[in-house]
Amino acid sequence: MPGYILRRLLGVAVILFLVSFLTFCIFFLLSPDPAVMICGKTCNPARIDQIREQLGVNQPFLAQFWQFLSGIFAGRTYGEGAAAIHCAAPCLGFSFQTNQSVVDMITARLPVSVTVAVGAAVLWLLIGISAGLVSAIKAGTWWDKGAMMFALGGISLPNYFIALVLQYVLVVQLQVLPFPSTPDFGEDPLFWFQSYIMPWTVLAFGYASMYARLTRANVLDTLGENFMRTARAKGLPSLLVLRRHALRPSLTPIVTLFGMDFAGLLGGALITETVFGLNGVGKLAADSIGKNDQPVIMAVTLMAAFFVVVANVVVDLLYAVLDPRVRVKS
Amino acid sequence: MNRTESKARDDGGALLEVRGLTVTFGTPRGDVDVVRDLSFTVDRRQTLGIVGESGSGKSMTSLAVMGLLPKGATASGSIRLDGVEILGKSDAALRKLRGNSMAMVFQDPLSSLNPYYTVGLQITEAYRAHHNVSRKAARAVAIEALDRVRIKDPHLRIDHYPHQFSGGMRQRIMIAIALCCEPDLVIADEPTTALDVTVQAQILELMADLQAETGTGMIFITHDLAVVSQVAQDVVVMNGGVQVEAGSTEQIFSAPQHDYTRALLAAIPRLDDDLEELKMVGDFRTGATR
Amino acid sequence: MTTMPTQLAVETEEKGSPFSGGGPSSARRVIRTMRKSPAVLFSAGFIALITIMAIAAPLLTHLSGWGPYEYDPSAVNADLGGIPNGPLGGIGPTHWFGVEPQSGRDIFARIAFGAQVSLLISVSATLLTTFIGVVLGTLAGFYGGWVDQVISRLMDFLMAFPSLIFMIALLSALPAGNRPFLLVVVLSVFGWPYMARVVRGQTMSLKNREFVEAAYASGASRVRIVFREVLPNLTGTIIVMATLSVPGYIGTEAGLSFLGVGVTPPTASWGQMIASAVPWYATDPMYFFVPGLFLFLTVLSFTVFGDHLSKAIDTGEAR
Amino acid sequence: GGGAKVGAGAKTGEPQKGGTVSVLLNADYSHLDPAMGFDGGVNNFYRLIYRTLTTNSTVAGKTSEMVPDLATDMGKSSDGGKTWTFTLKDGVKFEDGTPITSKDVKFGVERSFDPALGIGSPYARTLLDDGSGYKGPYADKGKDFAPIQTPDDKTIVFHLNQPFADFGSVVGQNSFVPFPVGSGAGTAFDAKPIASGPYKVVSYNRGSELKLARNTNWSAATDTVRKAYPDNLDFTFGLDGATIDERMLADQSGDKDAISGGSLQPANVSRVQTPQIQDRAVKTTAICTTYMGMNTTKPHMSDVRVRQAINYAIDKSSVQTASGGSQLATIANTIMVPSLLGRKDFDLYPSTGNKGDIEKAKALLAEAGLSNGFDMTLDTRGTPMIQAQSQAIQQSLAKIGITVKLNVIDSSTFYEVIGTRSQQHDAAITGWCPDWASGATFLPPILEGKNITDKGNSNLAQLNDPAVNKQMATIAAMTDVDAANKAYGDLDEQIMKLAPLVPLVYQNGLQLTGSNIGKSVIGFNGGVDLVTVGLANAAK
Amino acid sequence: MSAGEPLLEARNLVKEFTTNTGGVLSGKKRAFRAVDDVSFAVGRARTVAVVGESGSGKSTTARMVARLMPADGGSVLLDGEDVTHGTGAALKHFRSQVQVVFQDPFSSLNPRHTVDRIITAPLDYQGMGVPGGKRQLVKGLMERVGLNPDHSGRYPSQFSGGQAQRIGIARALAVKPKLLICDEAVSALDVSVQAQVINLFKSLQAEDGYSIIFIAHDLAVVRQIAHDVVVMNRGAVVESGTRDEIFDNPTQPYTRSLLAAIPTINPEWEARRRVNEQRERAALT
Ligand SMILES: Nc1ncnc2c1ncn2[C@@H]1O[C@H](COP(=O)(O)OP(=O)(O)OP(=O)(O)O)[C@@H](O)[C@H]1O
Ligand SMILES: Nc1ncnc2c1ncn2[C@@H]1O[C@H](COP(=O)(O)OP(=O)(O)OP(=O)(O)O)[C@@H](O)[C@H]1O
Ligand SMILES: [Mg+2]
Ligand SMILES: [Mg+2]
Repeated sequence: MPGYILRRLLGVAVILFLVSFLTFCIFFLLSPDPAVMICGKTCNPARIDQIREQLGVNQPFLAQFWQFLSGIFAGRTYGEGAAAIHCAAPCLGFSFQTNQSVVDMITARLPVSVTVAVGAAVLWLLIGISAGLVSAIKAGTWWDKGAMMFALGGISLPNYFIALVLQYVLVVQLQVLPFPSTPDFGEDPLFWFQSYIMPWTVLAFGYASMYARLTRANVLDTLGENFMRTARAKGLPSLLVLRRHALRPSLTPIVTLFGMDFAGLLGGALITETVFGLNGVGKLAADSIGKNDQPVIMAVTLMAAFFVVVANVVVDLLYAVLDPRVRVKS
Repeated sequence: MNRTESKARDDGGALLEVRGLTVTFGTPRGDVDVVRDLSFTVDRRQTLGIVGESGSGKSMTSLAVMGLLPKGATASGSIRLDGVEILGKSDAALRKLRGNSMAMVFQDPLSSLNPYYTVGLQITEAYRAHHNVSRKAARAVAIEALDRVRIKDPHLRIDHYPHQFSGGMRQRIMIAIALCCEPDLVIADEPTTALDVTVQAQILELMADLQAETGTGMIFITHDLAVVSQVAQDVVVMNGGVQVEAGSTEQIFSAPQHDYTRALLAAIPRLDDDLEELKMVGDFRTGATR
Repeated sequence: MTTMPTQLAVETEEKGSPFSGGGPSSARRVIRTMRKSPAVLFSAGFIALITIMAIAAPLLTHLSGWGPYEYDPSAVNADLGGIPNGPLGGIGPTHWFGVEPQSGRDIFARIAFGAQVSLLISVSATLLTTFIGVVLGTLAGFYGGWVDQVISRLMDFLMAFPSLIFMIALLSALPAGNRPFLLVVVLSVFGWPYMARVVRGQTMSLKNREFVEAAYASGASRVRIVFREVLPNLTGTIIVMATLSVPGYIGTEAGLSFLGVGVTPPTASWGQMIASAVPWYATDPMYFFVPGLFLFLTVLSFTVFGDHLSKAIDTGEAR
Repeated sequence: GGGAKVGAGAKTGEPQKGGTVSVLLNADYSHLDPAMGFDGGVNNFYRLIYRTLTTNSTVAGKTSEMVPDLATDMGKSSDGGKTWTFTLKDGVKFEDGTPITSKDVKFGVERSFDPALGIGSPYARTLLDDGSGYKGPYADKGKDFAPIQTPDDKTIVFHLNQPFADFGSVVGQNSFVPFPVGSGAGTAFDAKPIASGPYKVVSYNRGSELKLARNTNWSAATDTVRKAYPDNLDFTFGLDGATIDERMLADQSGDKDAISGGSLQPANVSRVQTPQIQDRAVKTTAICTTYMGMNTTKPHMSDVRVRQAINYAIDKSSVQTASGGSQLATIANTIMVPSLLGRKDFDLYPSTGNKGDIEKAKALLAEAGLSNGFDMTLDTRGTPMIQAQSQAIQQSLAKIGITVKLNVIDSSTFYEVIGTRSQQHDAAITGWCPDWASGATFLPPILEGKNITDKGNSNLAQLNDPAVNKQMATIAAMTDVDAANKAYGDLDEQIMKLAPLVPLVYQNGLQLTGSNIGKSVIGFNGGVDLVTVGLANAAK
Repeated sequence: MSAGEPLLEARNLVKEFTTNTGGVLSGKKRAFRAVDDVSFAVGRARTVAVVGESGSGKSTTARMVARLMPADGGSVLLDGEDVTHGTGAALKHFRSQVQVVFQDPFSSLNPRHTVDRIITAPLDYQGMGVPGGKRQLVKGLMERVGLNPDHSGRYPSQFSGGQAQRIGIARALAVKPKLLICDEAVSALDVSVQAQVINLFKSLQAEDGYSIIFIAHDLAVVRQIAHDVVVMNRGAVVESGTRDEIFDNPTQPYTRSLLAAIPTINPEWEARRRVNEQRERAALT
């Protein structure tokens, strides 16, 4: 088991390395010169060179990549002598646009993304799984049809569409909610909740739809399994049969799926955060892309990949714990 | 084992009495009777063998008795357990009987155990559903049950998951589940097909002992005629959903009346037989397709 | 965008083949089953409608009298920020679905031409991902060993990738060039693993079926086994997956256009139309609603159609 | 007809002192360090926390004028305009109470010579460069920067490398903000600036929030420009444009004390209909010209008749609609924006209703032998408004047979691409804004021959007309600033005869203020001048 | 065993598998010998039955003999030639000489192929032409195995188990092999159908002199069909000999226990039934 985890972590490292390398390559090859962008409207070649040196983008590709990588583990120093700026260990560089430490930028925004992700996850699990369960147990009834119509809606409606309609109806027209912003929970819990409820709902709608469909399919499959018949033949109460024998096998695959989806969201809900003006990692990514702020894009990409890859490992381990049949491959 | 005719036959106290049982499937192409007008009786301490080729409705009959017919199937006729009509009873009422008064060993041991739970839990939950005992006491019962079906090291194996057992062992665990509550009626649907001949012999013996101890009545379903000849007192022969012949085992094996029964008996390869052409069972399958 | 859990080095015990030993469900039977459902009729009808609309877009705009790029300043009010004249976003006999604010371009024409783009992109991406996914998936599933390792790791890698962020970054960094083409490429690069994984899994279970061994015993080469024995058993899966991936790509293209990295104006795509309608959602809701409705109905139709198709094929197989 | 009636500074109530004004913004300010920040938005903001030797007036209608700020006057020149001497006022202090000396001003200017910092306003660097390769007070620590002398704590003398008549305006630029000697290395000021103006930064969460509080060491007596009504200003960043509009339109509780940092979006212009909202809408003036530069080195574009034809052909009214309609954009016929001093109003290529004169255009094209039209490529950006403008141009030119292909360049790289001569196409849509109210910061940068460079080129037309160049040199040498400004106004017309570009629109704005915001002034930078904002009722 | 040179000979075959053992997450590897030094020979026109309980290595042995799985040791000789490692033309020749009939009739037939395609697959795969045309061949083979030739366009699912197994046999016969390897070819069928298939094998052998390796665990079936018997237990050959030797005088305790555990019908009943039957027959005539 420890050997296995070690192997998996090594795999994580390799994938992250590849992700960073690829991202680096693409930005290195495709992106315009950041120095020229920074230089602004009154620029001359000499200044561009100065800025390039300052940013360290005058070096060859591999050297830059190496600096970037070693910066993550050992920190790095920009510039020389008195003007040198040190960037401590998990160093992902400084934003080209704002000169802020990228790590600081991300850590400042991560709580928002986490809040969005956690709230949405709670909602979508609750709604998705219960809707799926009800429609599986009442398969063929209007309950089932209603839930599945709802699910189809969630799958077919783009989330920015839902987001805007929701905002228009609830905030602009009915004024039951204030305009969302990014408040602290401690300051004003009610406003905090009111601000996040829409992003949660919008995100949860899409995911809940998918989870409802999946849960329904899984539960239907499980209900048809022979072991369900065995359980009933034992004379167990029907609720126990459902809870113990039907639910666990149906939900195990969903748990693993959930791990991945959740991790994906931690990397930022790009569209939802943008629409609702939440200052999370997703919005940071969108903004940075708009400004071509490479260090930030790199960092967000890496971080998102990190979450997903780690979730992948966790999910696999979890699966092995949840499903006794699972064997870890050598 | 080979006791002569059971007496307690028509004293009205039959354990299970099935009369005119018909199982119907509603399919898009109309209703199909997979069991038609079947009648038989099982007494205490008695074993009724049901034989017949694959698809002849053996499993459906037993599921009808348990009230566990799959969706889309309906049963009609009469099924009396201990004199009480149970066909058409509510699921809640049947639940009280299942496991306790009647238990079933399902045909497919691989898929009939929940892969997510230890066999221990799956045995104890059956016991605890009907006995108000502590977890610990139930565990003791389960270990005992495992031991009885000849699983070695039951106190260790009780915490294993189904996939850690071989097919034959899983079949024995199914038997343990069915027997742990010492039900009045056990329906065993091909309980030994996955077993080696040697283990099969042991299990058959075990079931016979148990029957002697607790007076359980049993329905033993198989298509292995030799096995039936050893365990059953009475035999029902089924073909295409109908009973073609019924009677005491001796009667069926020594003087079969129906052509199908005869053909079936003739098709059995025998160790002591001459190397002659095996008799084929009529034209039941050839040519016709379904 | 949701990812499925990977099978990174974790395997469940053979669950038994997904094929219930039944015969192939003939296309005719599937069609017969499908024809009975009103939902299928509706969705197939709508898919047909937008397909015709896309193909006949030039003809249709000829009939309606307004091209997709033609300005109609008389239809908008320059003093009010360019909002369409008249109620419902300018819907009327001249402009069937109303006009775009500011420019007065005809929304009907843009919807029709937008259908071209949206369908072209999603269908091409589906074809490409299906092709790559099936080839790599069968290879991985069938050959196992290092081939599987390489392909599976590649799939893990691509699926671990924060693809939306990356797609946006990539598309904004790439020269505009031929955007639809780029979109297809980018969507396919990140999309094929989903098809490949399913195909790989099925191939792995098919590979263990005795008929593959029988084919070996009959003297078949591996390539022949893949193409003649394994692939025919995957067609149902592939068709269903492909049908279900079309709406996914339509949605993703729309999302990318929404984020400003989709097709470049003046070309219309539904996503780009919705994106430009966003600021107008309060003052000209129709501008937002019309493409939104088309997008919704299209995605819904493909999803419903795919669902029913998979159900029909499944039950066909079980019989 | 029937457009919204919006009066500039529609409100009448003079603001009160005290309270908190909040400002809702889409994007954060580029830099809090004035050596780096250099755009209209941040220039407006800097005046809240920084002071310079001179600065723009806050007198309504005269905001183009520069007035003394830290300095007692607009400076005294000698040596034919090459040496400029300023004297600091008494009682000017930094936020910690230390007096501002001429050394601090010098240090502030020196900072902009640091390669890492000096990415902002370029004038100090271009006018004070002595060729010594000075790298700023951090890298070249201890080195004396000769061009600036501080004979005493009150006096500062600048030695320019060329005569510059309007240097009094230059010292109002961002690079002349004083800082305590030795402070502000690296990016320190981007996080925590040292204030010299009426407000200081209390907390700053980049990208989301910035809070200002009154700087108690600022003395109103020394400052004739800034009103500084509220006690606090809260800036919220990262709000979606549409959300800002909705909030401002809704005017709910807290937003009554708010102003929007930018203009209303075109989509919401039609909602400014009711008197209540009209009362809260401020029509801001244009400081930038949006134009289409034509690359005079390209085959067809090199022909002045073709360029004139294009000037005639473009339906500027549809460009105006695309830019947000009459409320948000004024049709432009001159290169220079109306707010520039000495600017001349003219229209060399008139048409009825500004819908374009197709006949004249066709005739000119025919003259040029291109009566069948031709294909051209227009470099443009993906932002909605510029998209709309480009497509309107595309439509107009189609009418005279010119097929325009749009080359959409990502916003983040747009200027780099079009500033690289080898990558320039036939035309590009761009804009230009002045640094102060003089043609000097408008015409030469975008139209003088010597400004054509291979990279970072701002003369997009690549116009290198000897007559124009000569006139520019002549004006630059003039010592009478007013005469020079007027000369630029005439030069504008001279250049437009050559039609190197098509002025499209002057982008105005419609800024919304909360119902509790008092009367304010529109500053030189276009929007509501932040130093004039205050609450109508501070007790509420 | 039989006189003369055997058709096929297996010499000292060995197969090892590495398996994972232990708990859920630990993965200790262990080499496990599934087939351990197995040798036997198959004479011409003879049937060799391989018996033994489940997991004793029968299928693995058969797979190695059929060249469906590489052997870890030992060799296989066909007509005296070593074919253990042959490739290309040698393998092709081997495939035309040795064909396999599988256990599960449905699983071994591609559900997406029609019967005629299934039957002619070996010809296709081996690139063999058919003198009388494929149609004729399919018709002949189907008749041969007792299937209605009109059903050649059907899919496997449209047949019963016994019929499906016949399709598998027809496929094996298509290339006119000399040896049929039948791995539990009747175990999945119920008694009545089993009988049909066993009879088919017997008649095929009688008519065309096929050699057969017949794998089964049902000794009663074996007794019906085999000439020679190989008894396997835990991967090794425990005992081998002619049918009568094994059944009448088993020397090994394992063989004896196998034989003893077979359930039987009370011989008395049997005898009575026969008497009854004879009586009835007599009454009829
Ligand atoms: N869900 C169903 N729908 C329709 N027919 C069914 C269904 N389930 C079973 N049947 C049919 O019912 C008949 C009886 O099936 P049953 O399982 O009782 O056979 P069996 O005698 O137990 O056979 P086996 O020996 O193979 O277990 C079969 O012909 C089968 O095809
Ligand atoms: N691919 C494999 N990997 C690992 N172990 C295997 C593999 N194939 C077979 N085995 C093991 O080898 C042993 C022999 O298997 P084999 O299939 O030859 O048995 P068998 O005699 O045919 O049994 P049965 O009668 O059940 O078919 C078994 O213990 C089996 O678990
Ligand atoms: Mg059955
Ligand atoms: Mg086997």
